[in-house]
Amino acid sequence: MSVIFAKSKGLTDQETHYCPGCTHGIIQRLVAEVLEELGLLGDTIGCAAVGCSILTYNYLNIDMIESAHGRAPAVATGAKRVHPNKTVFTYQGDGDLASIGTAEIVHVAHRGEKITTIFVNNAIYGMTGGQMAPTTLPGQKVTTAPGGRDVAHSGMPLKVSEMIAQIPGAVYVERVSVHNPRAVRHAKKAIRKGFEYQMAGKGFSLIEVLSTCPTGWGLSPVDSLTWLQENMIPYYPLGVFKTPEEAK
Amino acid sequence: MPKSLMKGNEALALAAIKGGCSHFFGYPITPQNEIPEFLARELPKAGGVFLQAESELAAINMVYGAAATGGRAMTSSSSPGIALMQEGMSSLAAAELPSVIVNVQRGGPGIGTIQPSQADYYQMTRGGGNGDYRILSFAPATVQEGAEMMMAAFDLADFYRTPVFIVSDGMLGQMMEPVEFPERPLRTLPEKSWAAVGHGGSRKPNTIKTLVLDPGLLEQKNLRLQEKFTRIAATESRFENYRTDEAELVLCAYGSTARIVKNSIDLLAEEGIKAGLIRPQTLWPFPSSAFQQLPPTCRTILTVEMSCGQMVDDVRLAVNGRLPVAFYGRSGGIIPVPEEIVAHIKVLLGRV
Amino acid sequence: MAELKGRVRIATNVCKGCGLCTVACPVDIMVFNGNSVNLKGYQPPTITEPAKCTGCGNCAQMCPDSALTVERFTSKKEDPACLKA
Amino acid sequence: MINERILCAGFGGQGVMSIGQLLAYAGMLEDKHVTWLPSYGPEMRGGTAYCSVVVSDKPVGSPIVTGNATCVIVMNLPSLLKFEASVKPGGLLLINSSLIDKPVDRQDIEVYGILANELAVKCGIPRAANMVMLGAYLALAGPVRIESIALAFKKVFGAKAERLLDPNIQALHLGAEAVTGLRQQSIAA
Repeated sequence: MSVIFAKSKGLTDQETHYCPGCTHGIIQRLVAEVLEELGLLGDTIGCAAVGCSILTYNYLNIDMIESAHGRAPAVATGAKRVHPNKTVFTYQGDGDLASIGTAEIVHVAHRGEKITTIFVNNAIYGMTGGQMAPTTLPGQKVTTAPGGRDVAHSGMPLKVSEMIAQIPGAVYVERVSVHNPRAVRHAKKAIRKGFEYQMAGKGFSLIEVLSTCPTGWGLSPVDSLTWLQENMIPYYPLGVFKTPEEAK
Repeated sequence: MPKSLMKGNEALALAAIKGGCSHFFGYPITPQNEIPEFLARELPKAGGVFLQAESELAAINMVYGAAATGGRAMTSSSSPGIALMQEGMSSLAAAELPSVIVNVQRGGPGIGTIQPSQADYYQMTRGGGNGDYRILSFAPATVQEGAEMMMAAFDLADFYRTPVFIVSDGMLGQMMEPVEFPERPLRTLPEKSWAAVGHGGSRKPNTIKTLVLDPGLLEQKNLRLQEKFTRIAATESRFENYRTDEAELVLCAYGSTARIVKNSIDLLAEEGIKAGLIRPQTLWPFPSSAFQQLPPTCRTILTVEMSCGQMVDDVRLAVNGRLPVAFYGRSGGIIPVPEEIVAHIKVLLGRV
Repeated sequence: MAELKGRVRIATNVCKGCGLCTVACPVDIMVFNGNSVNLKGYQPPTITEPAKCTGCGNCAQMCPDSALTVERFTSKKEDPACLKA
Repeated sequence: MINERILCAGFGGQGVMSIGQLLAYAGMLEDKHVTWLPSYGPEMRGGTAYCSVVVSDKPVGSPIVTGNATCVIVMNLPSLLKFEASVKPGGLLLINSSLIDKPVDRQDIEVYGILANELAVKCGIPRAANMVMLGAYLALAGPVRIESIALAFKKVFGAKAERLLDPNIQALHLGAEAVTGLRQQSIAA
């Protein structure tokens, strides 16, 4: 008999505050598993952002720093510059990273900071109650765009991976998803690569993970997975946007 | 070490290195640019790290990240840049992260001017950040005093686990004066066992955070912070008295303005008018005790600032109605000259 | 009794009843049957036909709350009685 | 008792900031209290630049010398127009007459015109007109010794500038001689 799946030692015993079916839980578990498997739990400094991701520090069994809204990449920069040999990452949602923190994420990539960013894109502001995010899809109904996102009024959704991949200091950018088991297994590989490239001193890595917000979307958890697959992936195609080889 | 002739900004930068600064993060703004320029050149030679941030927001949060992981980090900026950093100040104070922030004040509000000002007194003592917090604020009046305050700042920050302000202005920053750097006073500093540096598998994870959703717990935290602020207020407030014995008028001024006021007092003395000066060296804690020891001859108080009247509030609180408190100020980047203050004082005292 | 390939254990009180595991299961043995409610008031899934479990781990991959533990049997000697525990 | 309050003004590149720094540095070397304060801002490059220097036996209060100057040194016409009124009664106004031919109206101050550019050319470094003006000031007011300026020169301009020390000192002397002659004339008159 072999245990093929058990809870990671990278996770604490604290139950998450996430709504049922929110895939934040899956993504954080993947981070925990990767750090555990790489033997990095004791040498990692995580930077949590504002939004649903803020309480990450209660769930991951590592030292963590809470960051003001949008500033996790700056906080991580400070930490990495003090501890160049430690593993430093940010865990940010789309409101945090793609709206209030766009300058910070662009410039952490621009400087080629040797950190890893886990970018959770669920196309909405979850924690504050379902407002429009820069990543909200055209026509998607949210509390601050009750008629659906009007692109003539609010612009098209921001494609963060495509944008960051253009920046020379970014060495690895991939968009993954967690809408089915296969996608989850692949997402873990991508997250692992992001940390391995950091350990190898390559530069900045960003892994964008398409995620669900059943509560904000007004869908059941299971229907949310389908919605992600049918609506988000066509606009946010999965794949690798930058590799260290291309960055050279 | 022999004396050097240095700009106030450069002396602050060198003093930061001598005070044990390990990391500087900042964003260019006049009139403080000599600080980052000096540190970009000299801090790496001393084994430290200089990094230019993309904004003041990023700079203060880099300081936050570095301080959270045990670094001795600082930033410097000028008024509008400090305004942008206020979110970070509140976070630093809440997370109790030792750090040093220099404000070389310029005229405001808004973008204002690059000329000297003291209109950030509220910003430095009340803060633009949210919540109940206080930040130890040193206000040097000479290049030498700035260097000494800066050399002590990092240790004080570590000792109290708190951010520390150095409040300068465009005049002090740009002027050159002789300065010497004494040995840094020894202070036993606590271990940073709270820092997020990786738990190494040997302890529970450290978390640096400011979010406390439970009102009861947040109130407890606030009360604990207030206890610390009370302790700082009791031990760190500083002021200088200048010719206050037998003064019929006591002036109150800090920083650059205090230098000018001293000239005014000397000019008045030549005419037989006895005036003195209380010069706060810390803006928070405000040296209220200085106003408990006023000479019996004192009839009135005059606060002079390069602002439209900010510190005067604290002077009124300290005097608490026992004597009239008047105000004279210039703003917009105008530095008052000794003679105009003398003229104002004569009117005030009915000696025209 | 058929040879057991895998086994899933559910930490029922951790479960939030989201059901992501139910659609991940390739043999459709994880279902909500309305028979139980946990301490938090959520309805954890029930494994209807344990013998069909292949030990693939898909259900655990999709669980946001790490409530599932999955074992796979490589030998006939494992005691299927444990399943009831 | 010394309490010199000097204002040096000219256009950017004329070295008014430098002579102010030399003076302050030399004062420091002689254990005097000194301050140097530049004008700063958009006018720094190209336009009018000026600095205030105080050399005193007692601690310096205000470092700003925009009024009540014991001496104003002007290197170009806009500076004269701006700062002529800043000289206190009985004070000195030193004018670079190579570039300024406007007569000065004030009768309550001592005014000296110095052909600074021409004298600088004589030393082989045309850019040393500022040093000529400084030399003139030292001769008239003398808060610090020329030897102290020479020591300060290395500190202010660095080791690389040391080869320029001798001609610069020569410029100081030429400036000093120029005004010594003028002062004797004015006394004789």
